Amino acid sequence: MNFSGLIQDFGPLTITGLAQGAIIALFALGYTLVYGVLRLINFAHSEVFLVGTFACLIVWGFFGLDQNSATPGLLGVLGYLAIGLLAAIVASGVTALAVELVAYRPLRRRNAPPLAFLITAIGASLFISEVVGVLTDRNQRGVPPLIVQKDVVSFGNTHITNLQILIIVLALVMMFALDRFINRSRLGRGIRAVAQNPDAAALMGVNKSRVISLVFLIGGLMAGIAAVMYDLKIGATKFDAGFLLGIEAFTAAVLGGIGNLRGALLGGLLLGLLQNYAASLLGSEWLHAASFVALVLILLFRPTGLLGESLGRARA
Amino acid sequence: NKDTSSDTASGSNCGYKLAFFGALTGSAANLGVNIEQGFELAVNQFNEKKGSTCIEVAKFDSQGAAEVAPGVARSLVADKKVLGIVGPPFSGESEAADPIFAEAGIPTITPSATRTSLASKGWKVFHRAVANDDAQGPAAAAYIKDVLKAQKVFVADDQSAYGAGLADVVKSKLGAAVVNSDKTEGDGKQTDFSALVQKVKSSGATALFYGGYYTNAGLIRKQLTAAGWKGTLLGGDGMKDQGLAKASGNAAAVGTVVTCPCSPPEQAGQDFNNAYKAKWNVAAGTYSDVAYDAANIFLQGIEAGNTTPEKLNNYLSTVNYKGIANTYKWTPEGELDPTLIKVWAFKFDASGDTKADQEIKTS
Amino acid sequence: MLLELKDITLLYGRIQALHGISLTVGQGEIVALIGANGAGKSTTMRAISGLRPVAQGSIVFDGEDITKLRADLRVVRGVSQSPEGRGIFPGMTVRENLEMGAYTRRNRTEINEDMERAFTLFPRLKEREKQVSGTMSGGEQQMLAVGRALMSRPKLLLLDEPSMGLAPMLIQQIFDIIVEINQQGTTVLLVEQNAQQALSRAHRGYVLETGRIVKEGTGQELLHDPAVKDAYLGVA
Amino acid sequence: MSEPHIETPEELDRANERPVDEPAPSGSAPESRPTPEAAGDVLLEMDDVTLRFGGVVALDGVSFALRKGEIFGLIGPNGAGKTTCFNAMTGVYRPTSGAIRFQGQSIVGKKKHEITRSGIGRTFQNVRLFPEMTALENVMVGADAHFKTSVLGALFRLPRFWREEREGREKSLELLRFVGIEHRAGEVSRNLSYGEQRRLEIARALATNPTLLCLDEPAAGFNPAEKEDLLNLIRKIRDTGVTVLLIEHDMRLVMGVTDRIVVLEFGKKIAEGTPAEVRENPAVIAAYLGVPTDAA
Amino acid sequence: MSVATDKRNGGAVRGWLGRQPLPVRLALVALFVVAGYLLPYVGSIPVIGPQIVTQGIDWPSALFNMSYYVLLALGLNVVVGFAGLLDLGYVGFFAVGAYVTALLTSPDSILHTEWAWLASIPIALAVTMLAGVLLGWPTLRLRGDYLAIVTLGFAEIIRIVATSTEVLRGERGFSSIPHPPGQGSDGKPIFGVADATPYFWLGLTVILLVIVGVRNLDRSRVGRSWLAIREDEEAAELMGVRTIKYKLWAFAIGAFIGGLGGIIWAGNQNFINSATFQLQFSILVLAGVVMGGSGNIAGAILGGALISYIPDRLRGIEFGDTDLYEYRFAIFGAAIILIMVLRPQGLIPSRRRAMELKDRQKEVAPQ
Ligand SMILES: Nc1ncnc2c1ncn2[C@@H]1O[C@H](COP(=O)(O)OP(=O)(O)OP(=O)(O)O)[C@@H](O)[C@H]1O
Ligand SMILES: Nc1ncnc2c1ncn2[C@@H]1O[C@H](COP(=O)(O)OP(=O)(O)OP(=O)(O)O)[C@@H](O)[C@H]1O
Ligand SMILES: [Mg+2]
Ligand SMILES: [Mg+2]
Repeated sequence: MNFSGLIQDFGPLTITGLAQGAIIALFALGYTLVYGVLRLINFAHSEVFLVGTFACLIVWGFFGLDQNSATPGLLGVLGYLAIGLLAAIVASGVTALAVELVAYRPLRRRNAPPLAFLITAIGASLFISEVVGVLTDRNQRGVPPLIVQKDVVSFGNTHITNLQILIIVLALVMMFALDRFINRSRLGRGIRAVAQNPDAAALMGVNKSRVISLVFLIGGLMAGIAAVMYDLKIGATKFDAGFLLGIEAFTAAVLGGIGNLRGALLGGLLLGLLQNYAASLLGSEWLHAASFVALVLILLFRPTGLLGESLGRARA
Repeated sequence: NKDTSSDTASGSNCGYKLAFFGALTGSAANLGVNIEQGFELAVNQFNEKKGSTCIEVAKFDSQGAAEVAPGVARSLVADKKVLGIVGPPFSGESEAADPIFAEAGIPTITPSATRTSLASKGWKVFHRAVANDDAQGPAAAAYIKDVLKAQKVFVADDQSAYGAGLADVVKSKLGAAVVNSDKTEGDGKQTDFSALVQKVKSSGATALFYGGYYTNAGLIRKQLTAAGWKGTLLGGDGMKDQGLAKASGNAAAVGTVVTCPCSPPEQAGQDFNNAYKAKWNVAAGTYSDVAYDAANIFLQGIEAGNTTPEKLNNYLSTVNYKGIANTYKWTPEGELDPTLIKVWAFKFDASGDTKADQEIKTS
Repeated sequence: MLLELKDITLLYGRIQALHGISLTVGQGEIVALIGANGAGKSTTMRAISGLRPVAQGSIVFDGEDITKLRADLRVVRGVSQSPEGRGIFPGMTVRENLEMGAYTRRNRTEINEDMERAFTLFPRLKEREKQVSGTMSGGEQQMLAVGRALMSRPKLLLLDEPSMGLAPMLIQQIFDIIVEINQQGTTVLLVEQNAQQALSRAHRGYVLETGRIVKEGTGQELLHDPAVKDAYLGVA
Repeated sequence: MSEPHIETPEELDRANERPVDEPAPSGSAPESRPTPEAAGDVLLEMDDVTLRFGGVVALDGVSFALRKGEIFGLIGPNGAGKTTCFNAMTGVYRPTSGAIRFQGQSIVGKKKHEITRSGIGRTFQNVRLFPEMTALENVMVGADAHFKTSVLGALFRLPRFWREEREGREKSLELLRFVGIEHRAGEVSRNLSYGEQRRLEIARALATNPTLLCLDEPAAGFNPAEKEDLLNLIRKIRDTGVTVLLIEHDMRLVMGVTDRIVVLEFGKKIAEGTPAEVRENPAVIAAYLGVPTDAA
Repeated sequence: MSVATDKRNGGAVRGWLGRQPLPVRLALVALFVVAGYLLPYVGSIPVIGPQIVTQGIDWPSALFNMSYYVLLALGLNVVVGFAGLLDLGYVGFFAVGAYVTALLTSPDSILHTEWAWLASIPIALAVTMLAGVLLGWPTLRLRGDYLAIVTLGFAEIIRIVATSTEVLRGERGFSSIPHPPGQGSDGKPIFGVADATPYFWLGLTVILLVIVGVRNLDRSRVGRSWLAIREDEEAAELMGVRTIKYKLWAFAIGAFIGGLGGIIWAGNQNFINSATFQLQFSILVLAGVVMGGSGNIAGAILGGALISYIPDRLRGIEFGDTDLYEYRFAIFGAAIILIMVLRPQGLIPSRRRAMELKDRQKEVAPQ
């Protein structure tokens, strides 16, 4: 146990943990949304993210950007960033919709038992990640150095870089926007209605199929954003990147209370911090173990996660 | 004249197979493919010289996984035409597969499995065409001390048998110069190394030795650079792959040092490099040359009439073969003769390739 | 006829809940459906609103065959249901629940008008406008469910046991409101355990027994039918 | 609350209704006091039981006692707390305060299966069978409650396994015959008709060898002829020595079969007595039975 | 249906086999068993044989692989199929069984006991069952999906501990784990390294025993209790079922069978390290159980065999000039989707589930 190291690096660890947590949180939204509405774990969501991490690279590739390119000027950076985000969002969104269409809808049509959904989702996940694996020869693919990290704020040994600010702010903004959307807009109300009482929602004229597609789509969009942020932060992606981070995102969703949007944010940030602290205190090899131990402990005391379940179902 | 080939194949010392055993698919395929292509090139050249398919190439894909290896090894053993095996490339799969080869009595030459303990299992068929991990660790430490002259070194590893072993040796050889150490998870199990990066930065180290493979190392190099750490990353032959620079970008990778118990490809000679490139349309990779040599040793033995696995194995114990990468002569345990061991340091250059830096004196 | 059910059968798994139900609801009527627990009243309602598929038979609404139509599209056509067990959205506020009732509509001013109308009918809801509905009492939730069903400006309002869980005083009130709604032009199909109250206000009624219609008639006829009296009305 | 809160005229009435059952009027911890007249053969006793769900007070200081061998009715308007009473007795909910004693022993805080084994069997208001199990299997689950075959015994098919399995099957078949659905033994319970399902629930509860059987609206959805059968069945059950606690909205059934009745409203007991007494009780008429139909 | 028939099949829902007369049943079962033991020679059947056997991997080895997958599927079926507890970390028990064996038998172990393989079995099984109970205990309060993530977490913790602790030797692993005992008449060990057939027979024998055991449990009050818990946990408890006890038993029995798989595997493998016990492995086995027909022994067997057989069979098959093996998991993923969409209840569902699904399909509201 390295307490002095943890104390010394506490500031920087917190910042990097928050940035990582923000990505996890955006990713976790997809799990939470689908679970909130369908009560099903969408195992294929990890691949929705994966597709996003490659989509922006491919599009940047069209513009001749690869890991060896020079960093473009500010305008270029913003432009490429926007294009990359767009590409990732579209690709992830389309993947999410496709997963719903292929792996969920046919089963829903037949009123299949929940386990069947879990398994088709696993099948979809396996299929997508393996196809990506074969297409990329299972090699890592480097990310263009779009953002050269610079310290923007510094105090003591704690520095906050431009990228970290971008990630955290973007995650918070998206969360805020999504929260508003779900709670204020008509469609958002439709989503909550289906989550809280699907039959009654149908009686109000809500098209359940469309709401479900919408939920997958939103999850996909958020995963797309997370994917670009992941690329920029980690610096490379690989066919199994989704599976790895997917488990963390799923853990975060459960930690915060699966089905609960704010829970996903809380869970994600907490997980990011926890992993960094644990890595510092115990060694990096324990960072995942630490997050699972924390998960088990938290669930023992709060069996439905920190913030409780569901899109506003809290009291039901 | 296709049909004559089968005729001549049954001619003198023909009609046998040499096998490659190792990963051709899966995450670990890069190294396996390097080796298989070097091996296959040698056999092809041999057959061309003979003008027939005298010796067939048999490929067995183990995926580099210990749990898959036994079944594949048994199917290899079932093929009674196989006289010798080039492989397995990794130590884990060797542990699982070599007992089967030993039982079947088929000689193996591994061009890259460097776990020290493999030679002490009493497998009579085991031969290693490179130095084991015991040679590389001290060499890396010597390089850090004598060439880099780094005062503060951070040592990390990925907990693989290979990486951890290497890191432990480096740590013990460097002694007080090691300011801190850490472990990461293995390839594909961790991508965010911010905690490690932070530790490296805080430690004030000017060199980081990472015992592990290029996949993680590429990410670590990139994240270190992004976080503004300007020191040198060093590692063993597991990091000697263009994949490192592909992930980190050439600019970040420049100057990264890897040690390898292998010779610079230039030494393998233009002929080999050209032939390889012509056949496979890529440049020869790490250990392609050693695999080429291993195949040629087998071929020479078969040519000399050693047409049973047993005879071929006996032949190997007498061999003193000068190949393109090295000269080969084995101790009774199957290790390369200590006097023949070479460790080189390579450096990533601006094109993302590794260039020979210097041979490291280990003793 | 606004609504016509022809020979509807419906299955839950292999249990046949409805054995060929035929009934009609005319424009502007209040029609009551009474019967014992498990007779199939709610099931009939679910068939009409599209929550359950019918195995056989057809449902015609406003001249259109809606047998195979999705539930949410039936709402657009003008069928609105206050379901058994209220079916409120417990995590939403009273106002949001009412907004949900108007989900298929876009015209803000009309929606706001209707919201006001609901609040006038149920002043209690106005008081609790911002309360999360899951925390309200059963009776209040029942009012909300009825109010919400009205928000879609239905042509046909299906009420499944609107008096369930209400205090006796409120029961009186809710039946008065049903009459009022009806007089404002909404057709009502009413399922009630409280047969006494329902039949006395209904234009016509049907008696359901184990998935079959065993009797029909005007409200008064049924009220005075000895068999009906015996089974559903009296405390002996 | 220990004070008998007499605030309204109705409550005054009620207080008069049940002189025997008053909670101790003073002292911070209410003493348990079984009904004196029946102290000897009290089977189950609710003693000032209060049960809250968040803000909802589902049971508010309810006290009554069941005597061995009687058929006891529990009635009241929807939401009065009848089912909650059952749930408190069977360990589904834990009372916020108060005591429940069964055969002299407190059962508050005991596990559900322990309470069942100690002799309280029940049915559910909305049928809760094991839908994918056959009728016979459903009853056998109940019968298993008193068997002792261990996991290892089942694994190695020890003699006791065979014995108990045979006993259980015979007993279950007999119970199915008793409730009149023996011919449906091999059918998956989901596929039984509503009435059959209700009977099956009773058989399953009886299989646990209860001394007290709690029936929650067993006649719901029955037609008059079926109700008549049910009435006979309940009497038959009582005649085998089982005490029956019955929740029912059908007054003819309740009045016809019960020996005594308690009436709940808004979680409070508003009356207790013989069917005849309760029927005439103005508070009960006002709260539950309603004024005889003069509106018509 | 007469009362007499009810008595014969115990009022249980039986499949086709269960409805045959006893002699027919016995004969069929005997036939199956014999056929099972003859599987290693299936390649010599003309025409169809060569289609069945694997190419890139030794056929008896592929059979042995199937046998431990089937064992795992049988065990997981007890947990998921019978008791309805969604366990995503089942590989953990497999790992525990293998590791305890390795610790007790391998010369690399710090225990230096170097026991024979057979001697290590009782302790290995005891430890795995204990692990099952220990993991089960804290999770009993958790509902379905929470249970899933927690079990997944436990398996990851086991893997990380195996990777990162000195005692379990991480990726260096344990070598020279002894094989099962026994000598042939020629003095050679029966369980050698070169031929996997005896291992397959061993695996098959264990499978048969496990089938008998699991079936005995399923058709007893234990199975009834599990089913009741799965259908309505609270009602079950109110009918006197000790839900906690039976859930823990399900975990323990599942762990026992998984551990058994690990022990046999270690005995064949000679070498184990932490790299084997990947999460994907658990998920695959779960997919096998559900695909085969969760809750049905025959289904679990088929599913377990398929998840091992399909990828192995795809070895060495060339399609154009791409080796299908590279695509095996992609093909496999697509196959899973296809199978589940076509047969949501699994390939060989229990009759109960098949009926249930058929009924549910009739209840889909218009879409
Ligand atoms: N989801 C369901 N699955 C299976 N059977 C059901 C389901 N819902 C209702 N049933 C059965 O269908 C029959 C009719 O039920 P329905 O709810 O329509 O009765 P109801 O007349 O509305 O009774 P109540 O007065 O209790 O509301 C009953 O036998 C009931 O048990
Ligand atoms: N789990 C719960 N959480 C919150 N409130 C509850 C819960 N269970 C019951 N209640 C409330 O407790 C009160 C009593 O309910 P109970 O089910 O005992 O009524 P009942 O007398 O059985 O009525 P009915 O005749 O309709 O069955 C009701 O107001 C109900 O809403
Ligand atoms: Mg109803
Ligand atoms: Mg009730």
